[in-house]
Amino acid sequence: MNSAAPLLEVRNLSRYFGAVKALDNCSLVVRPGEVVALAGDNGAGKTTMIKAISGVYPPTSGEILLEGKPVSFSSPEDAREQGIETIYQDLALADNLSIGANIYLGREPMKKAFGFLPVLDRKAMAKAAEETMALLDFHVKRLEAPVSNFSGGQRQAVAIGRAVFWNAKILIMDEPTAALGVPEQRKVVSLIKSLKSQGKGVIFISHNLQDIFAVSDRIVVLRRGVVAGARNIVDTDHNEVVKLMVGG
Amino acid sequence: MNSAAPLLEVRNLSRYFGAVKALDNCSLVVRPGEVVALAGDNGAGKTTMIKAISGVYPPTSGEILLEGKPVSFSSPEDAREQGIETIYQDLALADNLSIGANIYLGREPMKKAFGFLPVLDRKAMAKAAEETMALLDFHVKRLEAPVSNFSGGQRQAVAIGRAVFWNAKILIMDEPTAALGVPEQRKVVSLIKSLKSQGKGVIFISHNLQDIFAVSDRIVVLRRGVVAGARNIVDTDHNEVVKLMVGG
Amino acid sequence: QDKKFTIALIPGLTTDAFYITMRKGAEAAAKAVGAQLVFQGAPEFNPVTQVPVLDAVIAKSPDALLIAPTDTNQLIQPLKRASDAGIPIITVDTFIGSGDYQTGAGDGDFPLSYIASDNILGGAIAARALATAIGDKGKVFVSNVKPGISTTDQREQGFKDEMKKHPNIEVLETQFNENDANKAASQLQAVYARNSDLAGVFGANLFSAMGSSNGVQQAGQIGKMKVVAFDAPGSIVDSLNSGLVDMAIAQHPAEIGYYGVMSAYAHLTGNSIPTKIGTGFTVIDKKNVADPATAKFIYAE
Amino acid sequence: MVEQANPTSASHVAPQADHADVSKTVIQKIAQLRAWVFLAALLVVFELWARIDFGGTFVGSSFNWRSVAIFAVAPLLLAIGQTFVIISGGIDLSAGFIMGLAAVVAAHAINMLGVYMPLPIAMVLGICIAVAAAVIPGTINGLLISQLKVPPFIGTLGMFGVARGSAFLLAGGTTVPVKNSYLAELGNGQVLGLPYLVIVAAIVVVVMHYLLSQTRFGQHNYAIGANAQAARRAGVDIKRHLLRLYILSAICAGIGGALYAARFTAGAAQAGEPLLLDSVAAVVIGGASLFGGSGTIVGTIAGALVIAVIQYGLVFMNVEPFWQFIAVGVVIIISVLIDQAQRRFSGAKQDE
Amino acid sequence: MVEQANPTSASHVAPQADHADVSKTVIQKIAQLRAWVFLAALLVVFELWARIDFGGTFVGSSFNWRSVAIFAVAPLLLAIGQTFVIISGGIDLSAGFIMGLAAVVAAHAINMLGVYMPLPIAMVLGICIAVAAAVIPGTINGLLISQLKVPPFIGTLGMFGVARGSAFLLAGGTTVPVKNSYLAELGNGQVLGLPYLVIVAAIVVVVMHYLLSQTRFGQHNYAIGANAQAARRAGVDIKRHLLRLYILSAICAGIGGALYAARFTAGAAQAGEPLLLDSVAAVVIGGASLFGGSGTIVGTIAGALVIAVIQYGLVFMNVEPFWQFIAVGVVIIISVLIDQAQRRFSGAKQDE
Ligand SMILES: Nc1ncnc2c1ncn2[C@@H]1O[C@H](COP(=O)(O)OP(=O)(O)OP(=O)(O)O)[C@@H](O)[C@H]1O
Ligand SMILES: Nc1ncnc2c1ncn2[C@@H]1O[C@H](COP(=O)(O)OP(=O)(O)OP(=O)(O)O)[C@@H](O)[C@H]1O
Ligand SMILES: O[C@@H]1[C@@H](O)[C@H](O)OC[C@H]1O
Ligand SMILES: [Mg+2]
Ligand SMILES: [Mg+2]
Repeated sequence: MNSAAPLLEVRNLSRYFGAVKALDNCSLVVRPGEVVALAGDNGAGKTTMIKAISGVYPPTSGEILLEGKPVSFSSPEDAREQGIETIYQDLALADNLSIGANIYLGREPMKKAFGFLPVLDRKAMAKAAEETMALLDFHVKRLEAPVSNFSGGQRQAVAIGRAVFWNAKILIMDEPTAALGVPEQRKVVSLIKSLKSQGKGVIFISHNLQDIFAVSDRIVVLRRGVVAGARNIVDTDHNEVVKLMVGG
Repeated sequence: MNSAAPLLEVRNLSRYFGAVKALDNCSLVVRPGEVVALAGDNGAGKTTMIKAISGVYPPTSGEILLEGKPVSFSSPEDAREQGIETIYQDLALADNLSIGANIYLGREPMKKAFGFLPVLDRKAMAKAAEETMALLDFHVKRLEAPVSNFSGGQRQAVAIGRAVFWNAKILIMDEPTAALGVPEQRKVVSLIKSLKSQGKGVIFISHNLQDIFAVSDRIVVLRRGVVAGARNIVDTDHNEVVKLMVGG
Repeated sequence: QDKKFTIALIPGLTTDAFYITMRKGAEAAAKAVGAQLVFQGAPEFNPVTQVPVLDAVIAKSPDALLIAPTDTNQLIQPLKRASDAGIPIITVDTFIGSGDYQTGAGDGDFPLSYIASDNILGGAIAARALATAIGDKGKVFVSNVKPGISTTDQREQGFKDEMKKHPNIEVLETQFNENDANKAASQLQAVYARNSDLAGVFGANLFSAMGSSNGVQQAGQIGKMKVVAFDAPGSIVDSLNSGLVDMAIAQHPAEIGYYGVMSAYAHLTGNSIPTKIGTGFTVIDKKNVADPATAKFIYAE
Repeated sequence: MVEQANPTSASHVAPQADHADVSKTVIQKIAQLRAWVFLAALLVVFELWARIDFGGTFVGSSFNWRSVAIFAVAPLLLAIGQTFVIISGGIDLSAGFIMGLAAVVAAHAINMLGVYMPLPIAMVLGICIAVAAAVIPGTINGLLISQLKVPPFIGTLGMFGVARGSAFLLAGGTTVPVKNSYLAELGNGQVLGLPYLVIVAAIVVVVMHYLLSQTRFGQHNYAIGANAQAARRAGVDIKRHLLRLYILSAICAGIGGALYAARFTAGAAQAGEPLLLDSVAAVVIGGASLFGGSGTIVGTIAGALVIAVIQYGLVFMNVEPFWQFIAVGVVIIISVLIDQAQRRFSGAKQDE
Repeated sequence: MVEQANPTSASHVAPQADHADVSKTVIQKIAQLRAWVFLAALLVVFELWARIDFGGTFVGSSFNWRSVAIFAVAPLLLAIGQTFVIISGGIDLSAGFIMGLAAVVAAHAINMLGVYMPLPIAMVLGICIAVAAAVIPGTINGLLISQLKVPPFIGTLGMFGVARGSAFLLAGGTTVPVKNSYLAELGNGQVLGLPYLVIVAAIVVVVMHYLLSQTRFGQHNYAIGANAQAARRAGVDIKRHLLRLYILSAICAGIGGALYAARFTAGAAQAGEPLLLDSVAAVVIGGASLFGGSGTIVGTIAGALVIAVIQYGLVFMNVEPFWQFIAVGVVIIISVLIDQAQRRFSGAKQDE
């Protein structure tokens, strides 16, 4: 078990949607170099949890601490600036922009034209697109095409690539492999391992227990908005996790 | 091997997007009570294939035969009327409508108010929502809430529920379990088995080889827009399939 | 003279009975002298839309130009271009600068002639008629199209100036209706709801009058509340007859058009023309509406 | 329905998809009526203002109510059609001139028919002809948008010009007086204190509310507005729907035109021209989004009344004309601000 | 960039994500210019028509070119700002009256400053003051839309009224003549046959094209229009962006207003009133979608020219005014039909 000071600590987080208690008093800790899996059945509150962490929604109540300091993100921009990158379940791509432009969205690279005029560096964007996609073994040539022209898995790769590209301290991945082919899934698993070895913190949401057991250090299981249990991965097995997920 | 007359036959289907040959001369046969898996890496052309079959895009060339008769669907409505239901990879839900309204979209149930005035039968819709979701073990109470208020997996369940509800001859499922939790995935697998036993034809797209091997009779592997191979499931194994998918 | 002159007429806007009648008069004159009349204008009374039309007309170099400038100041520069290109200009209905032409004073004195019924005067006539009708006391207001249209602004001004001479008449706030008769009606009703002693209204153009008179009708005040309308297209005749409108101030658009073309022709054939021709007004009411002498001033259908 | 006797539910306790309190809270219900709430607030303000300013009443006068109701009829009719169009994600810029065209056609037709038949029949027939005339541009709009995939803004902007030109040509550029006492009575008479105009509008409103909220057509309209692709894949015949949709909008405009001719005993090509912005605003104040997918007839009625009440009320309160422009603008903004506040308060769907 | 030395690529041959012919076909490139193609076609038609009808020339006359260019300046300036707003998925209904407000402010300011300082300086300073005055309603629009989440249609419709009222109040309900010969020269003079107005507009166009196509601001604008949620999650500060966006639109309108005052040597509150629909139409004809996410400045220029050329050309060809309405409508529709045909032909993104 990893005993370093936590990178990220979530304390008693709640988030209600009107009368729906999507998340109720949930806590979570991520240490450097640690992969924490967030598991739970559909509608358990996983996405809600990570959206609250990444600044998408203000939590209804609860605290988030980053490297020990309480933070309160008023927008995803804040969270990104503090080194939290997120792959959203619904990808959150700007469909009309190219892969490169999506990777750099919000942080576009500039260069000087004629030696003085700042302009978008589209070459750098295209290069990032090529390289990042290649990380997952996608070799893309249509670097100017809007991402709406790509397949489901290709689009997921763009979302993964974008999050990985920025070398954040904490990576949050909401079902990153759901649409990926078998080889690409393996790539993502090895990518997570390499992130881990670089001392980053990772929150990994998946319905694939095999993947979870392959990469995680700990697993936190949510059930109907509450934490049903948290285990070190070495201390548990598929059966116990499924039991936690479905209750009973 | 099933030797009944084919329910659905696809002959030399091609679909280009401008210069992209998403699908090139691909063929496929589905017999009654047969589950055909469509596999292939990301961008292989699986979604394109099923969209051409279900009337979303007109194919660039090629033929589709339904129970031996050539058909040409000018819209998904045509395909649905001929008994083809499809679960799309991007779900294709009307986010502002309730689960029931989505299930019945295009075929809304009517009743008579005051004995003469035809009005939407919202009760029937709600009932269908409850029952269909229960098939996958989702027990939904918010029957008036728009589907945008539901989680990724819950939304996928709605899409599955809708397709199953209509008792079609042929079901096409494009990665139906991608967002589902473990128990729900099992439910879908058993659902497919029960469809099979009712003599329906199923096309099942998945990146999960276990699921494919659990339910399919045959597997057709696409690679970069062409059919890389087709096998009876009993004659092949994971390794061979992966090899077909990635080539080399 | 064997040359067939082309004379262009640019109205303030094309979608108005007043200008359509002016065109008829102009066409009659053109036929009489064997000239060709070009009628082109914009759908809105606004320099932004009128000037491009003017430019396109200038591009075809007509022999003379008749125009109802949509603003006294703003049309000076654009018309100067036409004048510089050697096209004689006569303004009809409205004017540029001070309206006093060929004086050598002011930027906008270059047109040859201004032919119109003076809108300020028209407003004053309306005021006098209304004052008489309401027994020279009570509350009245102006129902107007929208601010920024020189003709209707001037009618309002003339009306208000004249009413200053009638100390027992209170002129309430002007109401703008955007050429929406429905809005004009509701405004009249609202003013009446607030001022139960409202005695009359001046509708500064067709839709203002149509709407106001309908408002009077909705308020059940026909006959008790007086409506003076500016302009006299066919539909106003019915309203006069039915008592919805008490008086209509008819300009003489056909005359304006006729004199316009005649003056242009005279100029082109080497005759001198007066710098100002006033065409006057006719006040039409229920009594004289059937009289052919007044009826001829009803605008063309 | 697949026959599957709920077999495999044994193995585990079903997770509840829904850990929600199902009953809608009272606040949420009120929030749905927010344009009406705003309307009520507006009335209260005007009432207080009237009492303080001159010891009078605004709300207490039935004359005011009737005036506002009549005022709202024309914009409301256009707004009703526009509600359908906007929910579908489109817009109909041509409705105003279709109304003008119908007014002119009504005037001519009723005059001409009046020569050959009893006036009441001429009136009814003439109105039908006017509405039928409105259907022509509506059909063209629909065909352009559904078959040729012209964006609604452009298709109806084109029709704006075409209908405008046709109406002015038919009217000879001026207004067309109608002589038919029954028509005038329809336009200005009342029964039991209720103006006929308001009654006709109320009937249209009820029919359209039914159509939008209780029929397949209405349901498909919402679906198309939210996600046309999904609706198409679900088997909605989008082309047919759009065609009917723009015809529907034109019919509303056509009725508006015929009523205009009745009220002012004249047809005018520009009858509906000034109503465009107000009618769209009524729909949006009523809760619709211009991106499609939401909106109701009930909301639009409130929106149309809000606009009519402000405009009428400011005149009633004797506000200076240029200040009226400003005040109407401010009130329109506030009407929607209240919506935002209510959403936050009631837990309804918010932007992230 | 994560340091991962491309390690595990051994096991299998990488599937090519892209089995595409990368080079854009010539047809696709032409299709992107479609509004320009249409403009060219329009010119050809007018030229032929002029030759056949009266043996004259349309395209051959530099006077026509200059007239059309000057005609297009005001709608183009509004349309440029509107292009940004529409790409973001919004709309700015208030731009026309902001232009009017700026025109009035410019007139007053230049007159007043002219008393105290040399005329050229008064002119420049006065123009700056006018643009600054336009920034005020622009900022309010931006704050309403970004901070208070008022839908753009409603926020700017409110500002439509507020700017209108303020402009008329400032102008005292009339037009405000300016006396400044330099300003008149700016508005009506030319250098090397190029009107100053056109030169100023060209500079604005170049700057705005740069801003939209080459800067972060522009890039974010496209992203927000396509998927505001995604843009926000990617870290785009949407509130700040929207604030700047509506200020930008107001600045374009402000420049338009100042140029109006120069051209007509008077400020008028109603200066921009008739330009609303035309300016939005220019943007849409130029290839933008009102749903946001697409559009270019280059397209908008073509769109504005298309509209100016049709309107000017029809007068030039002496088409009857009411028929002009119809013709303009038909041409607007055709301009977009051609787009549809080209898309189909060139394999660009189609609707399903
Ligand atoms: N915007 C919303 N409005 C109302 N309820 C919501 C909203 N978003 C989520 N919910 C509800 O909150 C609960 C938790 O949803 P969440 O998306 O966090 O689930 P999840 O664990 O990510 O599920 P999945 O595995 O299906 O993605 C669900 O019951 C869902 O229906
Ligand atoms: N609208 C489009 N325009 C251009 N190219 C497209 C379009 N849709 C798909 N493609 C391309 O066609 C190819 C096949 O795409 P398709 O969506 O069929 O893949 P898939 O096998 O379903 O992949 P996945 O497993 O990722 O869903 C891909 O290379 C994709 O980029
Ligand atoms: O006299 C004209 C008037 O009838 C019209 O309503 O507006 C423009 C005027 O010039
Ligand atoms: Mg989720
Ligand atoms: Mg796919």
